[in-house]
Amino acid sequence: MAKLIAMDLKKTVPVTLAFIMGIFGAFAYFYYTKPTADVLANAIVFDGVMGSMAMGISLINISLIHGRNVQRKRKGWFFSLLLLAVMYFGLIIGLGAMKPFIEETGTKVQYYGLFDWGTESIGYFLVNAITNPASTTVFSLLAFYIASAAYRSFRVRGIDSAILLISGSLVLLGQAPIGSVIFGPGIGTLRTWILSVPNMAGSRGCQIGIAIGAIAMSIRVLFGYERKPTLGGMG
Amino acid sequence: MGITSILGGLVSAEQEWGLWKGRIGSLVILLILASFVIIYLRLAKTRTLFIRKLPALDAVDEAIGRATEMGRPVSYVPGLGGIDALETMCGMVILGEVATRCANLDTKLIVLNRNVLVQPATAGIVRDAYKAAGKAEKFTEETVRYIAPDQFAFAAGALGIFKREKPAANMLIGRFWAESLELAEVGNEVGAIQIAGSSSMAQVPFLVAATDYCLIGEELYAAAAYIGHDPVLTGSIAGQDWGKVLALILMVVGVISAWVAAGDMWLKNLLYI
Amino acid sequence: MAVVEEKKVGTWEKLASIDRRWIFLVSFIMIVTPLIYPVKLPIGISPETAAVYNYIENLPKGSVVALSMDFGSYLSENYPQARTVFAHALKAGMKVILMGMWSYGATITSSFMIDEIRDYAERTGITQITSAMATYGENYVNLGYILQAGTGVMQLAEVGFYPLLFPKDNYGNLLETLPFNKFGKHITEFMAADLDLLICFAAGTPGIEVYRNYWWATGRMTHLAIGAVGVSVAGYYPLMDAGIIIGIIPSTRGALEYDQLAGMIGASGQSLGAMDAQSLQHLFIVVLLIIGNVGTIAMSRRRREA
Amino acid sequence: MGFVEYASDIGMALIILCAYSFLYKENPFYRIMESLYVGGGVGWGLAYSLFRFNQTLVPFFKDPSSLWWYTIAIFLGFFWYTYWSKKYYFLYRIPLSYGIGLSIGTGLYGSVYSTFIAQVTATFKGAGATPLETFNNILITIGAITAVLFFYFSKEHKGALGFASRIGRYFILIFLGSAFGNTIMGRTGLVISIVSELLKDPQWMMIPLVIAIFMVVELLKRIGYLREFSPTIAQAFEVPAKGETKG
Repeated sequence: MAKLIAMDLKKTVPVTLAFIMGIFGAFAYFYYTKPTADVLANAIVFDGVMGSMAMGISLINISLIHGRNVQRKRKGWFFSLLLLAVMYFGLIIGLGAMKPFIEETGTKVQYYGLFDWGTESIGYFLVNAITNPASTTVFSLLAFYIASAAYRSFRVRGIDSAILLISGSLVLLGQAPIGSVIFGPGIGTLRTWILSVPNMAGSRGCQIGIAIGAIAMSIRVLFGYERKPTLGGMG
Repeated sequence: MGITSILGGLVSAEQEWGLWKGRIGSLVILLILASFVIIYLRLAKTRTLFIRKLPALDAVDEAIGRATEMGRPVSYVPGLGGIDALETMCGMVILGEVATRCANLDTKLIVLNRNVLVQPATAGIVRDAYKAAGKAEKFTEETVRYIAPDQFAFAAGALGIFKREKPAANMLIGRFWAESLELAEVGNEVGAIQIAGSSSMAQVPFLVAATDYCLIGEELYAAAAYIGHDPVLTGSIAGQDWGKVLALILMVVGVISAWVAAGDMWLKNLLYI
Repeated sequence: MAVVEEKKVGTWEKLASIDRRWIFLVSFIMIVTPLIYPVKLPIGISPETAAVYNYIENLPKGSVVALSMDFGSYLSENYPQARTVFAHALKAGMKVILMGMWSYGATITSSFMIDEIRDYAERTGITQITSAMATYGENYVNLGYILQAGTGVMQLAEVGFYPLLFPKDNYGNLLETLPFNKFGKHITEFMAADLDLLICFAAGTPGIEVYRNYWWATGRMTHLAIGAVGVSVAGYYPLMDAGIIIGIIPSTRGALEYDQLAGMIGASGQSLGAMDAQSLQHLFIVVLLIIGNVGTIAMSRRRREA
Repeated sequence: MGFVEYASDIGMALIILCAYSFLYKENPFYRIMESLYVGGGVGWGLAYSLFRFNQTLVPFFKDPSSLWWYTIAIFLGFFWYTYWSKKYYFLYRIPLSYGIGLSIGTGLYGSVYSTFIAQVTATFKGAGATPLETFNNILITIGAITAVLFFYFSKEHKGALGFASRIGRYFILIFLGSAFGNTIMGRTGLVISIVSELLKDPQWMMIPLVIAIFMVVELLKRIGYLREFSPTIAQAFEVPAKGETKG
């Protein structure tokens, strides 16, 4: 009872709130009553609205970190200045890019500004010259890193690495058309067999393990044994 | 009509009240699994339970020690998942321990975040760890950095920081997507000991290939309980093992009945009532 | 490169530790050359792709096929799959709904996909598609972005498409003004159960697991298929084996297979030259694996001799 | 082709080449791309999420009476920003715990039904139609059971458990290997789509231009002319100061 009396906002309320929402969420999924089902639907939308309110944290955090870099002229302050400039410029442009940009070429590329400042064309440049190509290119770096990772780590040092190498190479050869050109169509069916039998069994074993681990972790967090995520136990 | 008229808002499809049809089997299984974990949480208070070593966790101390000797930073990425993903929670729990050890050894720690909500949470954890170790002044805004919300903007920023700061130990623990291989490969390029942990099964193959130690799937959840060396939490891992025993019993019984009575899927129907 | 001072490092040992940047350079050459001089190697059909194709072929005319565009601006794997399936569904006389949980894929990519398929159909003279696409909202509709992935999909099953989730389509037309219907039942009365097949072109999260948890698990709608990115193909076989999905279209190769199945080469927008580049890069990686292992064996033998 | 499209094609080519320069080594051109990308992404992304957020509030604006609790959600939403205040920093744990609790609660059913039960029942396979199918079913059963045992924690992996977990490890290794082999196509496809974009008309001119600039900079660095020309650029390009020689 003493613990309950000393309940203060810092420690116990977060853990209790997580517990209540957890039990309610689980209950509504197993025992159907009209009110609980409706309240759950609303609770999820409530969580969505509340969660999306936090979008400003990215702007503030980046402004703080890079602002201090510029202020103290740390190494590479020029790049932080460039980042801040483009960020605020992109924000203002984005807010005003209401109308879809390309009407005549048919591809109605729709932009969604809150206001109509007519900045669609700059918005088009920002998206199609900077963010899209950059994200696709950084993504495509993986093709090179996959080659160097395969070269570096698929070295036969025992049975384990031999299995990794053989299954990887067979699936790899079965996937590319050149594989069936060299080894005949058999490699394609071998790839499908590897994927649908041994691979499937191994993946199934892991998924069952993950489900059990996830439930155990959920119980530990909901019942307050694991306090770090809800920061309930921290000072 | 009851609560919803007061609360208003969305209205879900009408259905017959009572236990949801088709989910009773799941409820029973969930209660069994949950009770295993709770029983062992209580049991661990009195009895010490044996849990096998997780090599990746023993490597954490070794990695931080190496970073301290070489005077290079430790970098930590608690995954790119949201604040409500269980893997991110494991990443935050393990970060708490890593931050405490870094604070005690005066090693520079860099935490890179992608999720808007994980940033304040991880900053809170690291700040409290530094405060607990009496090194509150060592915690600056450089310690826990928010890079970018977009997946590959984060990857671009993180790769640049790895190359510039050259960490001696790099930990990638949490929910990852395609960028996991880039982070691991560049981490290796700058010569860091790398410890990874994720249950995103699409990325585990790359983390296993490119890093030195990797917690696979359920090992991540066990590690979150094991790393604090808190006997109660470590005990609950034994509860997870009983969950596996349940899965094995169901599978064995199901397979035998499938062999014996080919058509009759009584156990499957039982689980799906 | 690790140079062993006293012993001259044999050429074999050098094979074990080639500098990354040579690998990057050769990879780049392997990928670029076939794009300029294509060889056009043939492709085999995998059963998972054929399962999706046959499922649509066997659906009665006028059934509703939904394409969930759950990918971003990376148009190399899911987008070719979506294009070829969209073209085939229209050619097979199905009614197609475009929507998605990823904002870029559902709103922007779906818009220019429609235009590209219309141009493709006119160029190659596939009359079924050109007539199906004559009036917008008749045989296909683009509903755009599902705001909250989890809640939205749940509402599609529990509450329905209209009015909460899709008051308007992707272009702002009010849903009730569109002629889209399934054997007389107007789209405004649609629930998830009215869809005959949903193909989720998933690049990651949110993806097929949302439809599995809120549609398949609740029994509201169980005809799901997936257009998968290469990395997650291996993980979807257990779903197919457990009957959660009826088929998988694996990566870019799946899109080209689907082109051949539907007899519409180029519908996916991918050329066979791209597949040659894939073949060369795959071959180069196998060569790398061999070189790496030869180097390691040589080093261990030299260590045993020393 | 309008001016904006032409400019964005050129810009795209420059951004792509700057990003690929990272493969050679981390250099200021890459950092420029990084700053433009992160800055543009956050700024534009925030404008876009504000629009999305405005759309989620549309039902609320339509009939505030029935969705009155939106106001509480927005009010609690401001608690996220108390993270910076010294006194009230704990307030942001309220929306945090609400989100975590709800997501765990609603996720429990999914983990049990769609993963645990679905995968366990999927292994209930006996004799198949063809001998191959029967063999496959046996292999899947053995593989799934031993793979689960691989994750056993409360006993040392020795004896029978050791043997079973080793078999399980082999199955998991096949899963890891085949997932790796499967992914190469997807990633290579990305490079193909970028390179074919780069080889198009206005963009390809940037390739020789950027390579030439790279060589000139490297040359200048080698002969140390850059330091006299302007210290800030030298610092940006991390040119070593007079005395210090960079490793």
